[in-house]
Amino acid sequence: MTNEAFETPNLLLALPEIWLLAMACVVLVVDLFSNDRDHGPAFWLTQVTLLGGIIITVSTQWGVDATTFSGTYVADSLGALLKIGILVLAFLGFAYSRDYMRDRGILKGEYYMLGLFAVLGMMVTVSAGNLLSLYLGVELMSLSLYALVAIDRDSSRASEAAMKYFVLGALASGMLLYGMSMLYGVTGTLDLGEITAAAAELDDRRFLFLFGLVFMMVGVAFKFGAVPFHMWVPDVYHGAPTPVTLMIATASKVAAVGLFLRLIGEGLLPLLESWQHMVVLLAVLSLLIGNTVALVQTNIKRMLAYSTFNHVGFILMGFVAGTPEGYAASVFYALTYAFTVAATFGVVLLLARKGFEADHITDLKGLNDRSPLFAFVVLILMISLTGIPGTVGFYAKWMVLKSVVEAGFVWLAVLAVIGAVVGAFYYLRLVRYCYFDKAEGEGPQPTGSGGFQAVLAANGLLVLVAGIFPGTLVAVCLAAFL
Amino acid sequence: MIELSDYLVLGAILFALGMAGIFLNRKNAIVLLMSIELILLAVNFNFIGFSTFMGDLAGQVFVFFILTVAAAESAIGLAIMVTLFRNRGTINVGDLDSMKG
Amino acid sequence: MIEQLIFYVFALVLLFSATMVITVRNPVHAALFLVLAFFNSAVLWVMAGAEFLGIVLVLVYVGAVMVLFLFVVMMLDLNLSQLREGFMKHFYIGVPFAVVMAVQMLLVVGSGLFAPETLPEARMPIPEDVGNTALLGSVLYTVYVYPFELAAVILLVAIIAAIMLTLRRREGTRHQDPGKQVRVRKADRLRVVNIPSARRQSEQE
Amino acid sequence: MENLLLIIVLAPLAGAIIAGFFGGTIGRAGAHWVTSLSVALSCLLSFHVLLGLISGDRQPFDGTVYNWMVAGGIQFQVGFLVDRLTAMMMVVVTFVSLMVHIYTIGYMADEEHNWPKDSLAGVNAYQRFFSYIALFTFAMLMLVMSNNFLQLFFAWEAVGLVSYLLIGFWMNRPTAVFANLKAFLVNRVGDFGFLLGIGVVLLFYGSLNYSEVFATAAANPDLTMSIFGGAEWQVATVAGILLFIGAMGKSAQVPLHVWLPDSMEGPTPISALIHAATMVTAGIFMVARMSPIYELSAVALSFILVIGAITALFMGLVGLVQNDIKRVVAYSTLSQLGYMVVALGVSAYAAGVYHLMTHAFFKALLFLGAGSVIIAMHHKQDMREMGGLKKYMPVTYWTMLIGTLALIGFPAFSGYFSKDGIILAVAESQRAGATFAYLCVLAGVFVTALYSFRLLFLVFHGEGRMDRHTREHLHESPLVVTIPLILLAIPSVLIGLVTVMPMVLGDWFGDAIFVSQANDVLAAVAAKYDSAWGLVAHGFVSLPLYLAAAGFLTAWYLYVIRPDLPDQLRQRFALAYTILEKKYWFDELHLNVFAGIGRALGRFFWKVTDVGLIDGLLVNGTARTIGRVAAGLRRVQTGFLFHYAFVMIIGLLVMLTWFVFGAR
Repeated sequence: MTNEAFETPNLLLALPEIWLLAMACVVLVVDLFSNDRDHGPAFWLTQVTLLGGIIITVSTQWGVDATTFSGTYVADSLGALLKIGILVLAFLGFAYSRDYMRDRGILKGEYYMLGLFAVLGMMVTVSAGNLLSLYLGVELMSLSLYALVAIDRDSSRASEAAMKYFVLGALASGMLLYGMSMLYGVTGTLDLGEITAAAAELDDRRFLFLFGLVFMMVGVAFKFGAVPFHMWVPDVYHGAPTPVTLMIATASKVAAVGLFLRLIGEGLLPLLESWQHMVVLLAVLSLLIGNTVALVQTNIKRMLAYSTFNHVGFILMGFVAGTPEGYAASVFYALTYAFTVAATFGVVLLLARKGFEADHITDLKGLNDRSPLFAFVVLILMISLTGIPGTVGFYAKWMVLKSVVEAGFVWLAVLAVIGAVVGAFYYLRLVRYCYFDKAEGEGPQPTGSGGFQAVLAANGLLVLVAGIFPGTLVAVCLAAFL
Repeated sequence: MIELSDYLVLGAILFALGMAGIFLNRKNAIVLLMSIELILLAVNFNFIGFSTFMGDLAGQVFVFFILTVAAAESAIGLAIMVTLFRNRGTINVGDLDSMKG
Repeated sequence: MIEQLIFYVFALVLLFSATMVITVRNPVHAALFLVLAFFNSAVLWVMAGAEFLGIVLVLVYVGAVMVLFLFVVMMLDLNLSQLREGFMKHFYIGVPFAVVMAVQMLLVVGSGLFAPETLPEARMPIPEDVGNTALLGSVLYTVYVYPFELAAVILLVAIIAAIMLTLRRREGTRHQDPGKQVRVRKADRLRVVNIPSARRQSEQE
Repeated sequence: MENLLLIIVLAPLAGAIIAGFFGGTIGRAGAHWVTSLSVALSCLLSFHVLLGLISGDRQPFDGTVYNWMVAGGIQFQVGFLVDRLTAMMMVVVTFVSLMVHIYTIGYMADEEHNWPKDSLAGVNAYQRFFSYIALFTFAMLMLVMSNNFLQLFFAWEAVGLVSYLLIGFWMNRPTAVFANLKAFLVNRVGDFGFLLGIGVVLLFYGSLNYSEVFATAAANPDLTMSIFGGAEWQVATVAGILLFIGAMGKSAQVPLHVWLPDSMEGPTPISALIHAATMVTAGIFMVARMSPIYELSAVALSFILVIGAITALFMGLVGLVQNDIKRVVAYSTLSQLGYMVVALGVSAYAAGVYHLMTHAFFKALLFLGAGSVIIAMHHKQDMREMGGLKKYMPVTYWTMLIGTLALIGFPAFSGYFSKDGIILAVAESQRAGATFAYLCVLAGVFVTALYSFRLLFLVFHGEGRMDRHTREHLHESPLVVTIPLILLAIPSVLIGLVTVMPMVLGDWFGDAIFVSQANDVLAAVAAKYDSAWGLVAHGFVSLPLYLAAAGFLTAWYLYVIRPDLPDQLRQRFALAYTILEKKYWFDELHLNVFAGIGRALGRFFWKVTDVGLIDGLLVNGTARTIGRVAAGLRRVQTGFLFHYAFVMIIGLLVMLTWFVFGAR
């Protein structure tokens, strides 16, 4: 038999995932038996679960470097960092979305369960030590997200978006799987650690490996939304309910970083020169397409979708160097970007009310007259996304550019900077609407509970603080790779 | 004697057919789901081929999980299609263009 | 030799039915061709020594998933006449790409680089004396217990998602609630009323 | 120590944030309480730190509080350097700021009348004002407490920013907006030099940390750099002059002084806080702090000396012909800043900084006194419409008299010690330009006395020239205004007597200020006097006192005995009067020559390069091209699922062809 060398897994190492799964089931049962029309118990339990998950992750996985479940699960600092990011972003997403979902009659217990399962999938992805757990994590995340996009089942747009997302996503995971099968054929193993070792000794079968790599790269690029595997992004952002868009735009990007790092960045690091140029190609296309098409968008969600490509380009650029510094820059970029975008969607959710989505860029007109605080938050977010010096966005861009220049791709850095300048136009346009235009009709009206507003304001101001004190987070990101 | 490349060639052709099914089909969303099943089947052939010729069990395990996920995927895909049909009265892929640009 | 012949026959039928899946006009026919494709695949897998997976493909795929497909196709009440028009118009643009794709893939996988002697050594060797099902079972609950649990979660998600998306409680429909039926008390349903009897009236008369 | 310092710095910031963002919620009283208390806390702790340093209980602190980033091996940090020099500045800044906070409560009491009825900007202007001054206190503290150039620069700019905000506080007045713009532009010129200076320091000394830079500079005194076609320049000279150009902008030295008088468009408390007591002294402080660099370069010091001397005398002369009460005080400030710069130029840093301190007290006093008069006059500022106010506002009169006596250097008043210290030091100096500077500062004493008493006589003595309505409403200002006056009057009189010996003639500053043996003029002065009273006694037999007395008598004769005489003089000496009236045409020089050339160049570039090339071809062309490309790319997003899948598959094909078959 093949299980002679089987070791009983150390469950404690996988405690964050176990906790999340157990609590997701608790939410499932509690919600079934609760009569609360607002699904209050599910909401609070979910938030407790996420906060608890953060605590557990920090205490059990930061600074650890171990595997369990026969190597299918890896507990290390990188995974812990990304997991904390994912949990925090999910927390923000749920905190912002309650009023929105209630107003549209789609506040269901399933929203919380599927959200938790999506988070679980992301966590599994970022701490996978085996192609199998990696694939299952990605699928768990994707399937939950497909369903979440369609959660507003009476909306024709949402179901159209879900259909597109589903078909293209399934196509992408098919390609990912095909690549994985080639990798299995070339190396003879599913374990990522053994693949790394085997990849260093490839000779004439390198060609086969490259073949599989292209397919895997497509699958990974799809999850990022990198051009030309990006076509789903605008429609899904646009069609999905805004809280779901928030989750796709933030937490799933962080998970995609984890997917790339586990599968390619670390798993196939010995073959850096083989995949380096693929990443460069994706980054260049993303920078070009994202910045240009974002200029002509009038829907905030679509605009953010196109501008995402620009940021994805930056995140990919950090991978190009293949150095710990470059990876740390990408992780830093992804985390801070996701945090900033979460707050941006939060503002859209704040202004949305029954029968009004607040997702047109002119809906922000005159925000400063109605709520100087949130106008200021928008200002912070936009200048950070633009990357004006002194903001966290600038710092993230700077770290990435530094790593790219050190890797010898100066032209790429120049292109990225030009792209960032173009980006200033569409981001600062929102600021202009907030501050210098008068409201049309009723104008923007911040609605939402005190807790929501407080969390959103804190999120916005934390972006500002992170720009002033980036040192700690940078140190943490670097520590995850050293 | 059956070669490994027989399985791989079979897988490659199935994969290409599946892809062609996705972008050639402009009318019927259900066929899209079937094309996805074909793509997954192709991958399964690869894994089984490698597994057999290497004498390694891991490939078969992977296939087992792909089958599981594919079943779950079909369930969700069909559910999404049902909501789409209820909202629009059609599953014509060519009509899905309310969002563009 | 016989083995090879069987392989090619089933492979050819498989490819034919796969082609039909994406080209036939009627989705019911497409689904049935897919079933045929799965049957052929199952045979090929069994030939390759993956008996358990072959059986599962037939039981789970043909038995459950394809039935689900057919069920949905029937339920949605599609207008067949519209479904295929315009297919040929795009055919000539799309097909070359599909062919180039297939050729490139074939160039690689058929290149002979996957010769048996270049294959890596097995890390989880398949012993000769143990049945395929027992073998898979023994690793699923040990080495691959974590993916196994994840697969369970994925199925749970599929259940939740499918129910959430399709279950509708229409207003005004009548249905039984067994809980209420069981909890019911005599007092809820039965009221003893004292009605003056008719006989006494007649006696008075 | 570190936490203590953080509290000192952050308390005003917290106050500013609360008053600024939540001004509408906490109301006017909330805003002034929170900011005043936060500054009071800073002030108390600053005193605590200073006393600790004096008594020796505390050691000077030099350390990094936060590592902001590391770029190319250079550390960008937030850190504090607190020695006696810094502690003194902290006390001055927080104390004057506190006085101004209290005073502002009275001065801005009816602030809403200064705004048009429906003006949005007028909403919560009161709270905004308090937020600004607390923010200013924060920035100024960061500036003086910095231990590195980067933080210095950021604080320098922050101080400038708040100053612009405050000068343009009444943004509905065109003059305020213009003054605001002017201050901004002139300071940009200075800041450009300052930034270049920091660049030179970083390039040649390889660090931004003060102590490291000073150590490197001291180890390589003869380091040179080549600029302009190979001429070798001493690095200390280049860095010193460039940094000083920054100081010229902030501390308003000729020819970058033009913004300061115009900044009087801002509310009076701000004139007192920023444009008299603290912000303009940033340049002086900076030079003193950089003494280890300046000591290496006689050329840079001579440059400083000459600039200071010119400012000291000629700006005082302009003060003689001003009629706006605040402008007189403003020109007086310019002149006094000139004195401080002269002191720096002869290596008498201690004397310069000491004058900075005493000046902060009595000039704040004079400004607040002027403000008090302005309140009484219903915001009229022309001295020709005043007169005889003495009997209506005794407290203001007496406190302003004290301030004036301190300003002209009446023996035993604080100004006497500081100004006399400077004059004595200049007399001792052998530096190139010292003789010229000596003549300038001596003449300056006469001029100072003349314009100071002119102000006093015109405003408080003689006939009242105001209209009836104003006269009927004349009264002493409320307590919140007069108490700061009194509190400021006390140090104006006493502080010199108490502190002159250790601070100017002793070695009070210790390592904070470095003076090389050969340049130590203050030591030479100290050798002659052994006590403060000795200095006072000397005052009665030396020239400055008699020059001041002459100034006083001239003012008395011209404005009290023969009030008709000034007009006759004006006609007799029309040319001189016009020169002064026009302020040596500096404004016109800037406006027509520099700005003119700039504008002409600008117009040229605008017309030819900008409109033609950049706008037409590049910007508009690019914008048009990008717009077209975007529209085209947008069309690719057809909304059709099969197109999306098709794009993905083409992407896959391209990558396969390129990377797999291309690599083969």
